[in-house]
Amino acid sequence: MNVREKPILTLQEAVRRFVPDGQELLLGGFAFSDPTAVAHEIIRQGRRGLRVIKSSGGVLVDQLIGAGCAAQLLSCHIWNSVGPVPAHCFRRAIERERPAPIAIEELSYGALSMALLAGACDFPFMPTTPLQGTGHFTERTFWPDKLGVVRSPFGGEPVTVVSPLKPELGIFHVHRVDRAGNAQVFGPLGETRFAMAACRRLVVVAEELVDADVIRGRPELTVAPSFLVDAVVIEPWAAHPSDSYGYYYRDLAHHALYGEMSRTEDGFQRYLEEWVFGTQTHSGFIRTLGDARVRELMTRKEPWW
Amino acid sequence: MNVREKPILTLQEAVRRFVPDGQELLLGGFAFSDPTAVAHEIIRQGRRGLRVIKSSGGVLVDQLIGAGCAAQLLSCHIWNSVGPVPAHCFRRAIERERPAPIAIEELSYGALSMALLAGACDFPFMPTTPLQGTGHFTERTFWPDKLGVVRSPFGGEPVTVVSPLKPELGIFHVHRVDRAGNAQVFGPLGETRFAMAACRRLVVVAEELVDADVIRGRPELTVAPSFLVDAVVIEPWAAHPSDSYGYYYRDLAHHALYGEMSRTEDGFQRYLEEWVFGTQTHSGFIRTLGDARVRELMTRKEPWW
Amino acid sequence: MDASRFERFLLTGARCIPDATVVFVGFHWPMLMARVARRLHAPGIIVVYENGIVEDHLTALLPTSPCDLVAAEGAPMCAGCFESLYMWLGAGRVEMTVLEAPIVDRHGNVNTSVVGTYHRPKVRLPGSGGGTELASLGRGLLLVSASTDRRSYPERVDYVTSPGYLEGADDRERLGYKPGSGPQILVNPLGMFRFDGRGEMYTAALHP
Amino acid sequence: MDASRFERFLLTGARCIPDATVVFVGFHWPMLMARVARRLHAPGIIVVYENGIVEDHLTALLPTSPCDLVAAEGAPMCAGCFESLYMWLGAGRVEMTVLEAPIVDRHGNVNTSVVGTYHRPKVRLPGSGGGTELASLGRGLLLVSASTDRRSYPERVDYVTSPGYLEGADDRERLGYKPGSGPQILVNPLGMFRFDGRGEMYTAALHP
Repeated sequence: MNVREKPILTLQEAVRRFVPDGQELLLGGFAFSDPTAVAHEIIRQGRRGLRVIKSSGGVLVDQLIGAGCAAQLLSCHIWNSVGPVPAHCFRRAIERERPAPIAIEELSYGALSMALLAGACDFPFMPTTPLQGTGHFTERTFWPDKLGVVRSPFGGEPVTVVSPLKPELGIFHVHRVDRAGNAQVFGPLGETRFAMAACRRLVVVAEELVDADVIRGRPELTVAPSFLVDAVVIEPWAAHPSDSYGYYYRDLAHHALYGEMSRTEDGFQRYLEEWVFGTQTHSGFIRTLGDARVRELMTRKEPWW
Repeated sequence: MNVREKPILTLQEAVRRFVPDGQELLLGGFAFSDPTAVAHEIIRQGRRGLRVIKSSGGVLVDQLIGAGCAAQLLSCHIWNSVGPVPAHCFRRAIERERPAPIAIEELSYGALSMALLAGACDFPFMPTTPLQGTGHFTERTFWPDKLGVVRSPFGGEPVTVVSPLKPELGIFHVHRVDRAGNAQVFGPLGETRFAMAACRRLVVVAEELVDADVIRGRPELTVAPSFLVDAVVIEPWAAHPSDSYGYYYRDLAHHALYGEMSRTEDGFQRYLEEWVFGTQTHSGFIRTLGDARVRELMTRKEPWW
Repeated sequence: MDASRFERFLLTGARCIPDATVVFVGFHWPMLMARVARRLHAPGIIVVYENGIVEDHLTALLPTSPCDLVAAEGAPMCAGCFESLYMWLGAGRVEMTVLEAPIVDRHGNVNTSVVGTYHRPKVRLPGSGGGTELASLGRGLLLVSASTDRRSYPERVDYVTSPGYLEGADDRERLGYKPGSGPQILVNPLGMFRFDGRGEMYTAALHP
Repeated sequence: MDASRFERFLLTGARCIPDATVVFVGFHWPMLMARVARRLHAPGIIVVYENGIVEDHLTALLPTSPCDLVAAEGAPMCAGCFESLYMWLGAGRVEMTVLEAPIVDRHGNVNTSVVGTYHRPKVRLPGSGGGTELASLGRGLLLVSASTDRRSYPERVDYVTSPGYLEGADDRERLGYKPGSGPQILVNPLGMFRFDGRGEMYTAALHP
């Protein structure tokens, strides 16, 4: 096999090389496969001024905001994934500018997805949900051209179209990858396929590194071919506490714990000390979580593919 | 499990019920998974005036034209898949109106695919390949509104857009299906996913009927969920002589045989007598092909999934 | 709220879902209602979620949200949002849509974004997710709210996250929303509400 | 044509494909050239086909066309045409594009549709397939023709299937074709041809 191998980096190296202060950064996942380990490492390295794009923000974006890493956020939903618990840091930032103000731009999930699809294809726009009359259509913060309206040459009602979105960098959690960078995901995909293709540079954070022949055995599962991928990180449990289909379940208790601790700024700082700074690395985080809990969360007790 | 079961029809019943004279009909496949058995049954039942849509026409469309079943054709490519051999019936119909004239409308493969995607999503149009300056942009036969040009509200060059295409009926070859109609395909997909979703009614012709649990074991392979499917036909080798990924190879010798016989109108009639009318059913066709040849063409000697 | 009133709310919502329909359900109570419906009178419903999951049977566990992937276990299809939001919901393949409406005005406009002004709100809420698509594209739209608080039913929402009839029934067609979309019913713990020809909500039935 | 001239044609085309590039190849000679390139000097090329196959190694059998699925055996990815034509080719992820040009005019416009008038042609050819996309969207476009027949090189093609510089180099940009697209080189059994600033073909090198 003659394929070009990709650099396999540690999470620390990947963040150091690819995520300088001020970086525009799309984080993959849609309340599952959220690459939370990446957010933790960004927080550990003290990045500032990031321009974050995330379809469903969840705990990951809440932590980046609470830790003061993000200056700007494009998203369609920010909440603790588990039920009625809010994303407290997000709320504090928007309602009280604590710890710092953050600029926010919003689209619906459909429109954000179509913006990424337009970006992936280099289309000048994509048709999307009508959206006129909604707040996302009216309110424009740092992306004034996000939405527009055209007349169809074929007649009919006005057509709302969304601008292409081509993030400067994407970091995505995937299930497995080979040394060439061919990345595979099981289960539902949300916007994953075209969001990956929309990013100008792409880093994948995989649960496991597998032989090329394993990838070739299920070629339908490949969501990014090697030639879209710039670097690979192998980091098991990188999506915890969100779920990783076929690998581990959503950690409801940890979502609740985080929801409770992040209720206050002090509590959030304690969470960071205990779970982010104190753990030093993601494997440290997983050790802190504990073997017993890890075993409980595993979807299957041994790999099955 | 409480799912609504779909009618499982023989190929004869499916053609009788779903394909009356004059039917608009998209046939799936893209020079692989071409549902040739369906074309043969349409020819046996003597349908006339069909309005055929097929991305890559191949032997299947050539036979429908030669047998006088098709009045109209929307396509992007019509040729014998194997190398430089033309689609003789297609050429005779266009060049000399033999056995009958046929109205043809063309798009590029990208534009036809985007028309189907627009149809699948009920979008008023989709951006596509620029196309201005090409013959497909200029020549319009029965779909005058197929292509148009809009200005983007975000500036830049003119944008070519294609109309939505929502075929009245689609018949697709798939690999396996359960009783609810969930249909799965292995390997490359071409435009399959959104072409299936674009069709107002949908019949799938599967290599095999499998238990629902088999489908559930690989949910990423499902190309049409049960609620898009109106009827199911189980017909092994339905895509012969095109290939069926993981099931059987392209039959190069049969393509060559057909190419040679269809060179003349008489030869084409002999092909029909021998391989279509004479075989009576698709299992008759496969018997005529012979066990030895069938075994040669099988990708694997026994099922592996 | 007393338990029996809440139960009545859940049950009324669930009963609006006929058996053997394709239902698109959003986060929170809609998911629970679909599950209740499946257990009671509608075992044959097919539930689709915005992430691309097709759920056609009772999953072993109750998912905490559409992206809690216990919802995907035993799914006959796992696709993506392009399929779910546009090919199934937008193209009318989904027969019924259920969306939570924690703050909703008389035209059925739902706010899950901000209370107060946009850039310095009194309360910041999660935002749209796919809710905008459910309300914009979904056929047979059922809104559900567990609230009986007056503040949950303002005259006009501060931010339209998921559009109802906007400022009146004509607005939707004029702005490109498809016929058959738009809220049909609101269910809350007090009763059931429908929308008149001008797109204004009226009381259709009160719980006893 | 003598065998050595044909071989020179194949080899010249193959040598235009540098190692370790992502190449989109069309039907017929382009496929064979990519295979020759892979065997000779470019084992690390990644070949993508319009149906969504990514081919990164020498397949056991020579596929007779991009849709002969022996091309998919051992593929690291099997996707669809939306990925291949738009996300990879259209978005410039593909570094080189190789298309057969059996009839091509001085502006690099390729005809694979009709000779004569459209509705009653003298010769009907297969039509576009994805060829229009390769010529419209592909970066680093190499055209190849095995023909040395004068009729294969008309002043102006009867039908533009796969656009070159249309009626002159400015036409592409004006009509929305992207910078970097458009034919760069034509290889035939006589030699190699390039395009000047007006989009007209000139002889760059003749085979000895």
